[in-house]
Amino acid sequence: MAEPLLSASGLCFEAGGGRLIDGVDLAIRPGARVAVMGANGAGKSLLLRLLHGLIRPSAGEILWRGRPPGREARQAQAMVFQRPVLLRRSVRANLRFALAARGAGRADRIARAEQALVRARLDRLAQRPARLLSAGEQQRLAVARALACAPRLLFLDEPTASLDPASALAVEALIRDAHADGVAIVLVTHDAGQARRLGDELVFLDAGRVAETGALPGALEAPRSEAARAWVEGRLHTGPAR
Amino acid sequence: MAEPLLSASGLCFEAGGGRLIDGVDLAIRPGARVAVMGANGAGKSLLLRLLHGLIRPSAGEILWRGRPPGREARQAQAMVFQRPVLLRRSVRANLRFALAARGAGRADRIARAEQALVRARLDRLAQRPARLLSAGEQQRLAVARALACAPRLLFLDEPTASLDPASALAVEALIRDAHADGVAIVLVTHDAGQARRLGDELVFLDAGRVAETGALPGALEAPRSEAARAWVEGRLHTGPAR
Amino acid sequence: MDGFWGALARAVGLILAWDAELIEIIGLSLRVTLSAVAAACLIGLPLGAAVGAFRFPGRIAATVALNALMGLPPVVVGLMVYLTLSASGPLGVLGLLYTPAAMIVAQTVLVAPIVAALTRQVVEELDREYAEQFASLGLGPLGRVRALLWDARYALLTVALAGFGRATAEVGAVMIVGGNIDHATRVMTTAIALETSKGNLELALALGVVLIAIAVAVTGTVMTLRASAVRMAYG
Amino acid sequence: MDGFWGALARAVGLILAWDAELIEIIGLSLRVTLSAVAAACLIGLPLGAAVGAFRFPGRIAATVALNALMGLPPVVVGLMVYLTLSASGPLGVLGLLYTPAAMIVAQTVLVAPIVAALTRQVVEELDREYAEQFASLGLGPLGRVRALLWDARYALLTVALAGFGRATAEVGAVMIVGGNIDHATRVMTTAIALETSKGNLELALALGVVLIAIAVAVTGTVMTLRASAVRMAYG
Amino acid sequence: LQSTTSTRNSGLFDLILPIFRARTGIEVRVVAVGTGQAIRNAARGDGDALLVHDREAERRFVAAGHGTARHDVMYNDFAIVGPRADPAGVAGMADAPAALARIARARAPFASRGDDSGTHKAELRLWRAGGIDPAAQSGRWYRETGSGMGATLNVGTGMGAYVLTDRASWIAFGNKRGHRILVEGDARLFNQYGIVAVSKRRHPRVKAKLAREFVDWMLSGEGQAAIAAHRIDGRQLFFPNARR
Ligand SMILES: Nc1ncnc2c1ncn2[C@@H]1O[C@H](COP(=O)(O)OP(=O)(O)OP(=O)(O)O)[C@@H](O)[C@H]1O
Ligand SMILES: Nc1ncnc2c1ncn2[C@@H]1O[C@H](COP(=O)(O)OP(=O)(O)OP(=O)(O)O)[C@@H](O)[C@H]1O
Ligand SMILES: [Mg+2]
Ligand SMILES: [Mg+2]
Repeated sequence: MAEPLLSASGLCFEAGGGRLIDGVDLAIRPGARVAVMGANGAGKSLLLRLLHGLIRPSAGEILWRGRPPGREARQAQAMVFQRPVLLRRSVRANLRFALAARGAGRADRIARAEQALVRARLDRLAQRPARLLSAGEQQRLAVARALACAPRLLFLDEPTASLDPASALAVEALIRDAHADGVAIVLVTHDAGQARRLGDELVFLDAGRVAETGALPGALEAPRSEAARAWVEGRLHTGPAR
Repeated sequence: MAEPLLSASGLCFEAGGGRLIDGVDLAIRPGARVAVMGANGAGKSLLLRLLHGLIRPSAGEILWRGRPPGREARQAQAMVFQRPVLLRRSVRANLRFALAARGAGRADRIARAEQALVRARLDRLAQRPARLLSAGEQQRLAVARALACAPRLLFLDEPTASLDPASALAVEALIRDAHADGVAIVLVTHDAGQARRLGDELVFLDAGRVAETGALPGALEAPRSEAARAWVEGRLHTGPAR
Repeated sequence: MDGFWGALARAVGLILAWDAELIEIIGLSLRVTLSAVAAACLIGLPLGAAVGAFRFPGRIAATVALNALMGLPPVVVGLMVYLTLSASGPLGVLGLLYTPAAMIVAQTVLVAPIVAALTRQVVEELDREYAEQFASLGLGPLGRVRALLWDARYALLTVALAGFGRATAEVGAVMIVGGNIDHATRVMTTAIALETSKGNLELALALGVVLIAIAVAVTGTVMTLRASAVRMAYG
Repeated sequence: MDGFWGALARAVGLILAWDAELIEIIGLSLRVTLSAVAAACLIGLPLGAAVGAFRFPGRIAATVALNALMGLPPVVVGLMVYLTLSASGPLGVLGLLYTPAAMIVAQTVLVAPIVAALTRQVVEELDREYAEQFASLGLGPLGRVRALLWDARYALLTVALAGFGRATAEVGAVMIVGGNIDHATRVMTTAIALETSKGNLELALALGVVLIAIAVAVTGTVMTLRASAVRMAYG
Repeated sequence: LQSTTSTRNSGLFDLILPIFRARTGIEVRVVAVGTGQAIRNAARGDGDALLVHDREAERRFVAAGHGTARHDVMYNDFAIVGPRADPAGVAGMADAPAALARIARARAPFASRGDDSGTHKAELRLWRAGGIDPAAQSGRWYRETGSGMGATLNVGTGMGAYVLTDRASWIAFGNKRGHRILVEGDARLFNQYGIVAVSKRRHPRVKAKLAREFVDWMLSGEGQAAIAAHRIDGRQLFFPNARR
């Protein structure tokens, strides 16, 4: 097995007097497709932000290719947030801005932005102020922006939550294309079907702990943990006391 | 048939040089359950904001019980936004604030807020700053807030988009309870299953126009318009030129 | 600049020795300034919030007026208040001229537009986010202003501190309406102006440093309280 | 107040008749003030943005310092610049004292902290929203400051106008370093102070009204440009 | 009491007012502004007494009914101060107009109050006596500062300019740098101060009785002695000359 791109051990995060992420161990190999699932408030978004280096763990360690992550790790990753954060500029300017941040040259920037616009079917909206887009359009723009950065590891936090079926399928196709190009994917989703379609491995979180791991789709068919079983069956699961 | 609660005729909305809502006619009877569907950017959220009186139509008319909507109409409606807007206060304070805005007395306010917390399973989070909640928790809070206002007409803009399956079912149950109490529901959703479960009538939007109406679930089974058919089949539909 | 350090040492020595005169001046400065800032906030916060949150005809004109009035010249304000409070002015009977009350009035007039204009900006920005939610809840105008002011409270602290800065630093208006009368209306800034005109530049600078130190102390206290409050609110 | 209307009519008459002396004074006022505000923005915008956006040790102290320096007394700033530029001061060889350049320097010192402190507040608020996205993109410090300043540009206009207000209204510092020398360094505020000390209160007030009118004109122009720009950006 | 900055800055009031207070129990509050402003303020009733140095304006003030009567109370004299290098070479001259003329010829910088104050008017009289119209040179070597005595002295010492100042202000002034008195002793450099109690008939809110008492005391032997006793570095600043 290849050396992991990103590995986390004993990851904890505390805030507001609670331990919100509690001893998570994880390894993401190059080209992996990890589906992170769990109930609302389980800590999925926090985990992604920890792995991506946006917040500092209160305990535990994260390694990028075996070493503490530095500038190179940052440039090799991209993330689509659950709530897209768009600059107060046009759709096109948002894409160009991201590419400029990644150090793309001027001509390159312009070309890649146009390409991303077309691939995400946003070309008709290129001149619109990004913040006036509909929720689904914003989400598509956020995905397009992350993909345009050509990362080696891509974090996706419910990237199709407010997309219509056709757009959701289109975004799934974009993700699959990226994976075919060798990009490792970490995907948070509440959609079991999507997890099966896009994921190879499952990481199921419950109240900040990893309750279940395994290969997909098997792991979702016959969960061993009570938390994951309840999730699959759409039952309420009160989980361990926090 | 009962006199409509809310009716719209010839509704248009223009912005950024385009006609984003284009001649929509609509009547919402007391106790109706209308599912508004359509592709991303079709104008669903704009239509809800128009009907709820948050933005002014560029043409057309909206009537509340046959008359121009006034203060009484406002107090009888509530809306869950696609992106919840929460005040920079605790979860509990957000609920109490909404009830105070509706003119509830102090004691009443406190009691109803606690009740809403329990019903939305947010009681454990009551003290947390609302803006630190996870996306799903925020959405649940927004639903709880709207329901706590005891409206006669409730607008819901994708209220379960980022909820886990159990929470989504719980919210659907809350919506059904409200309907059982006589509340009229206007629901935007991208989930055909949810539209069938919660809706009686379909309004399908395409590029700002009503492309299809009909009784549910039939209307989604055999759509007459190309736009709705493409949607159901998860195909891209480029729609009429805008 | 040797003389400056000597003067500063003397000024600090006076404070440490709790010199009655200097303490009196500092006390009056704080009293006048803080009262004026409080009054200006009482006027400026709701006014700015109203202009920021409500759409009404003449709103742009009101915004321009508030922004322009940030540049009210102190001497002009001083003159206006003087003419109003002077024995032959409309409010002469109150006998407020050359009292701290007159100085508070003048500084309030000066600072209120600053607080209002900056509040307008802050509230307008916040209202862009909240407006539809508030409208949906059917919140009345009063409730809206109150909620916006409360939710913007940390940003508004900086606004209040800007007003405080203007008031502490101000000399032109208090000089005219207060008269810089020893033991009655002499504050730090008028004392500094006096020493400057006497040519005692080092002493003037030393007093200035003391004044800045006071401003730092007040600001530091406020910001520390704010920081702990923010920590509580944002977890 | 009959005298006031007469004086105002005379002042307006002088402007309409393009009276050389008044025009010269107004021109110098605008030149000094606008240069100082421009310089203060050049310093204060990036400085405030840096303090607002970066986490570094001593950040709270820097914030307190900026907020407190909003209360820099003009007379003190005037004295400091005076002592620096005076013939026996460190920069005396430049011969800048009692020139408009000295006045610009003094006002810049006065206004830069105001711009910086208010910018810090605005940028910090915006950064709360953008920080993680920027970090995710791997944006460098310079890029962050630039993007934050650009996206906050409408709010920062109000900040610049606050600085402009302070500068137009200011008299203490320009009086000391400029000397209010007729035909050389006399600006509106020092002219008003002069007429006041001559006892020509009506004329002083009339000049004050002219000054305010200028501030309204500048602010109105800026806000109108802003309004049309906002309309374009927000659709 | 509405008075001038030069009187206040010289420290006179710090010496004499405590004596007056000890005697009568009356606390005098001094508002020190330009002579013109002081007279205007008093004419609006915002003062009970007036102590300034512009005889003409004081007379007009009384004639208009604002004051009861004007009394000479003390005098000092003006002097021309200048940089030690003395580029115009006026040091030691006793003829003030001639000295000014020499300064004008040398185009040496001269800082004028330019504020219509008593001192400024005296200066203009001296220029006229020297046959020079400095206003034509305003902005070049002739610098009108349009501010008080102290500020003008700061400007003068700051740019190495000559200044006409009253002796009391100069002696009490703390920022002399290289400047010193170069021209003094000309009879035309005489500087008379007058005192006026504001009329109660015209301004009913005036504390006329207290004002009367203060004016009387200033003109009394004790007041005059107190004025004479005010010295800085052993030099007397004001010379009492009340006529009773
Ligand atoms: N800074 C914070 N302080 C206190 N609590 C926090 C903080 N950040 C997150 N939380 C809490 O941590 C929990 C996990 O949050 P997170 O956003 O990771 O959930 P999630 O699994 O992504 O849920 P969702 O499916 O709703 O997006 C939530 O209960 C949230 O309220
Ligand atoms: N103020 C505006 N100016 C210009 N365009 C706007 C404005 N508001 C909305 N739009 C555009 O109008 C269209 C409809 O927006 P709306 O938010 O109603 O879509 P929606 O049907 O709710 O989509 P989604 O499923 O993504 O939420 C979008 O293309 C959006 O970009
Ligand atoms: Mg999440
Ligand atoms: Mg929408």
